Amino acid sequence: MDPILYNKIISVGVYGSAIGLILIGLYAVLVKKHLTKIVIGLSIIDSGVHLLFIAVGFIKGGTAPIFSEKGIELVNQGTAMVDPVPQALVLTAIVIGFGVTAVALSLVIRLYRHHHTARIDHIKSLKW
Amino acid sequence: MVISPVHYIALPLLAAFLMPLLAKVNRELVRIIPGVVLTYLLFVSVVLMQRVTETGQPIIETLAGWQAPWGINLVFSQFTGFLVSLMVFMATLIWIFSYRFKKVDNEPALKYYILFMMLVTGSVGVVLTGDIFNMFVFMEITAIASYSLTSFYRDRDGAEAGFKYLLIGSLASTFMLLAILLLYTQVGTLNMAMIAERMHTVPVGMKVTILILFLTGLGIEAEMFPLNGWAPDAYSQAPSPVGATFAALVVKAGVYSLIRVIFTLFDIQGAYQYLIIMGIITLIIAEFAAMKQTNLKRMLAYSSIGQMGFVLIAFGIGTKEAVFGALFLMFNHAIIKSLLFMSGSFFVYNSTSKDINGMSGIGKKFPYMGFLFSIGAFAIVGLPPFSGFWSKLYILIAAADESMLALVAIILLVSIVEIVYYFRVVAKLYFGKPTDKEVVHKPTFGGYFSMTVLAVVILLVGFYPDIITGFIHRAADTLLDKGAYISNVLSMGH
Amino acid sequence: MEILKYIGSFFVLLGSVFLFLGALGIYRMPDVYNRLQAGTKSSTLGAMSMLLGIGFLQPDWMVKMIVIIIFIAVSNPLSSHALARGAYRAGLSLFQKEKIDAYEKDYKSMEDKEL
Amino acid sequence: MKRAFILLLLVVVGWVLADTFSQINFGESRMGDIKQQETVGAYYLNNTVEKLSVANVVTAIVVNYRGFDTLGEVTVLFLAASGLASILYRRKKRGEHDVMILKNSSQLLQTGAKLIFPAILVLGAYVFIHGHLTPGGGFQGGAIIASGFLLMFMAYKDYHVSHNVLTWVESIAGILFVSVGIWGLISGATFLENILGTGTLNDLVSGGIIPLIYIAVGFKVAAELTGVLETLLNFKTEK
Amino acid sequence: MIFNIIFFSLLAIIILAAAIYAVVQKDLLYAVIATGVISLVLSIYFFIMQAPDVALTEAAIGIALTTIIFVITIRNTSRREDEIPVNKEPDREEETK
Amino acid sequence: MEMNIVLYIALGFIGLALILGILRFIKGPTAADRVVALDTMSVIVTATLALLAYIFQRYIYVDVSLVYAILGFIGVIVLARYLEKAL
Repeated sequence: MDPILYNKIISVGVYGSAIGLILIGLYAVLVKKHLTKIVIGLSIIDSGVHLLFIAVGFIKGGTAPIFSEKGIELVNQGTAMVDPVPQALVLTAIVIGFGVTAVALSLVIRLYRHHHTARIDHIKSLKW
Repeated sequence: MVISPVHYIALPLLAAFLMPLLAKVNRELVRIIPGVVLTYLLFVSVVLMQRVTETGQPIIETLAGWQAPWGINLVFSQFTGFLVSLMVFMATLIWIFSYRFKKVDNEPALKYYILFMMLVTGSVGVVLTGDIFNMFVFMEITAIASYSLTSFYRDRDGAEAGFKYLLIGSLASTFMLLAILLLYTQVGTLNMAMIAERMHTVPVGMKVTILILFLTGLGIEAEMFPLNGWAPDAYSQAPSPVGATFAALVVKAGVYSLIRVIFTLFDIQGAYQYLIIMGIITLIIAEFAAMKQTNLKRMLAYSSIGQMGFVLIAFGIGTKEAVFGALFLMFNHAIIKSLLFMSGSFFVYNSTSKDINGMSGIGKKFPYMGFLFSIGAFAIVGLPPFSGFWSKLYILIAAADESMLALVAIILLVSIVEIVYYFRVVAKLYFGKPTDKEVVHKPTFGGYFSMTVLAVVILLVGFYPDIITGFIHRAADTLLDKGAYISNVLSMGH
Repeated sequence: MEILKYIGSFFVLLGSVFLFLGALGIYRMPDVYNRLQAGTKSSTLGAMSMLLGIGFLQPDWMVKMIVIIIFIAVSNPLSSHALARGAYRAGLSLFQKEKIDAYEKDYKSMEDKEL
Repeated sequence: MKRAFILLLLVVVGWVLADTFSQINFGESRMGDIKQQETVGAYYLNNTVEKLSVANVVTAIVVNYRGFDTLGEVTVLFLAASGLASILYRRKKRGEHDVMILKNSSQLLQTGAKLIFPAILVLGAYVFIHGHLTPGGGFQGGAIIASGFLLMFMAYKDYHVSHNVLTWVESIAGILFVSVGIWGLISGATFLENILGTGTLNDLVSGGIIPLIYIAVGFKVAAELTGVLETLLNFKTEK
Repeated sequence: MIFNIIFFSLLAIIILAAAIYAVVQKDLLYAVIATGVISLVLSIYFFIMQAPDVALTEAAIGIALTTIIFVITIRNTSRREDEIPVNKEPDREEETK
Repeated sequence: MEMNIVLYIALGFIGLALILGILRFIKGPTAADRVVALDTMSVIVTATLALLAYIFQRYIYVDVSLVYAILGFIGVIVLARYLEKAL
């Protein structure tokens, strides 16, 4: 099989699922009315973005940037190592995303406690 | 230990981690520690500003021992130093104002002071850092502290405003992450000076996409037009010291990041026009919305958005005078809006409702507070003896110099709107029929003190603008000198 | 060493087949308890033999593989037990027409003791 | 109408993203040859081993090159925990007890949890102590330990972790992290600089302050997440 | 090569199906379980793209911690997306100033 | 990279198993069925990650599989306890 075509298909698969996740999450955030669903949408968007980060850092035939004995051996054989920077950034981003999710859910709980509903079309104190 | 910019971040963090322990020792320490830290930071600001002004060179602090492009660095130039000093000064005053906050309940007080201090640290970090991803991290620190503080009160719709803010804010952070990712793929670095240096190698289409993503992400913190839906709710539902903090610190950090991205990182001319257009739209919509408001805090919030539109316009003109005017306006806005929020929240406490109508005649009951509020109102609309006059004047002159006469006309027109709604409030305060409600909350001594200091600063800058213009001039020069920024930061690495 | 390769390959293959059968089980079985049966038993066996196979293919890894196998052996029955109990208490009925519900009596008596 | 607008927006966003990422080839190295200039990624890969003796380059970036980010990340988690506690705060009525779980679980689950819990703690400790050698690190280890406590919460009706202990662990770990940074500042280097000897590659004790920081982060994250879980589990809305 | 393509597209189909299911499903508990599935597949993705660190992080929080905070939220709010609102006045606690 | 026919077949079976899992997950019909699907998938993923670690020939990758083996069931227990109305 033509390697260029192969690469195209794989890239469509990976980028496509990442962008698809972003779009699906965005749809949930914009259209859905239930607060928990909106938070689920946010976390799906986050997943998509993290996947994009890793996909961009990936190098074909590369290996993880860890210089264990095996890693050094692989590098000496000429294997490339994937870009470590996006991985490091994603680690930070995942933690931040988790923190935001936790705060968001606690807000949902408090809104439910006040209004006895978690749907934004039933909460009418402020304009949405 | 030499005083260095990293103290701005390290010490508040140390104090924040320490505070839960110290709260077990003594309840009062929870209130005192943030003040001690902020006062020390004020001292740091004075020392560093002096050093920067003497040498004329920015202080570049490397972190973790890695030079500029490889590690993270903090840049304390005349521009960032000016903003940071302003922020720390305002934060100290707000701390004094809110010293007796939540006197009864100790547990929420602990959380409040931790979150407040982190809000300050996050905004300061956004301004100081020289690394784009680090800026994102500090932005998130600011944001999470803001979400929690917005929904701090249980008896208002705080949770709703907080959730709204969170929703918009996390979409913003997603866009910013995407922009950082694309930028990294194009230039292979995260250091802002290095990005600026390599920016010319990026294809134009990609550059525009990245810029748009950045503008969407950062415009939310900076209250730019279609993205500022969170602001009025957050301002009006948050505790009043937090509202003042938003106006004085958080928005400033947002505008800073926007300006840094457009002025330093990118070299696209169209971005400036975009700033002007968005600024005009923001200004007009916000000011007319402010006129329609009946709730005092919402009115102040919309007015704050309008002022940010003003700042964006001034930055968009892009000449040295305009940038000078914009920085001056940022300074003025921080001080005046805090004063308005502080005195306004006091009126809201003591009136029958949050409406402007509810506080009629309250100025007669509290002449001093009414006086302070009037100073703020007169200053923000730009009446001559107050500080707000000068910034407006400089921006108008700058616009006229660039022969943007339509812009001048719009600004003047909007100023009239501004005058109308602020004067309406002031008139209501003095000439309205007093309601017979008992005085519930007298302001604390700290409240009086910080408001008086702010009013004095307004009058002082109004009569002698020279005491501040020197700093602002140098700050504007530093901001516009992109080459110097790059060479200063990167020369550390070679 | 060749022989280890063959043993390992066999176990990996066996494991994958069992994993597949487990998944087929949860797809084809009629009610939740049967699915639980298929899903957890078969897939536990599958995962364990696959890990064992990898241990044979790469003898240095054997220790860690056995650790994982022990973990799976302890944790999987726990989760399936908790799930079956949860499903039962959530009120899901059994599939058969003439039910033989041996758990019912125990459950009733347990309710009193609140075990 | 509104839905059509949203769909249009989604199409535009999707198209822009697809168009942009089609210019970024998947699986292609972008590190060595961007406009003949070295990227930070390549620099880290080429220099970490000799300068820091840390096997895991991602750890080296997270803790050392970009250690300031990690400080911020820890702060974010700390803020999330504080913010969550302040959002869900309510004064307890007199005589009100913490009720986390309504029913006890089965004997089997209790025994199993008792059996697995130490293993989870050991695994968490393993992950954050070996952060510089293998995948994982402080955050992951802390999250694993918190999951272990979650298992105990699920298994036992009255399982509590003392709030005091959590506060102490959290604060001391946080102070340790910042102090390691300030230590560098005091000893004349920069904030968070690796001032200890780095040792030899792939040793357990290597990489200077990196394992130290990861241990602090691990304890802090574990305490924070456990605290978050406890706060959330304690909160009940009456329906 | 063909095999790789098939495997990747299987993963893409699974993750997108789980995501769509999470958004479309009216029962929020099912949506939460679907986020668990997303996290599982995501971690395979990370693993294949040679990011074991990230895969480990996703494993550590995606499977247990995210699930529990969502489940607690559902416990404290409503489980159905199309819940019927209880017609009660907003319930406010008094505040100490 | 170590690829031979056995590994291809194994991966193929695993892919099919994942597809069947997601199908059962979507079909339901009850919550417990979906949790069963999640449980099975997490076991499958545990094994898959170990297999992939073997394919990539990196010993350190096995840690991820270890973490899944020990944490995968906690999420299921949480859901089960919720179904039991104990939470």
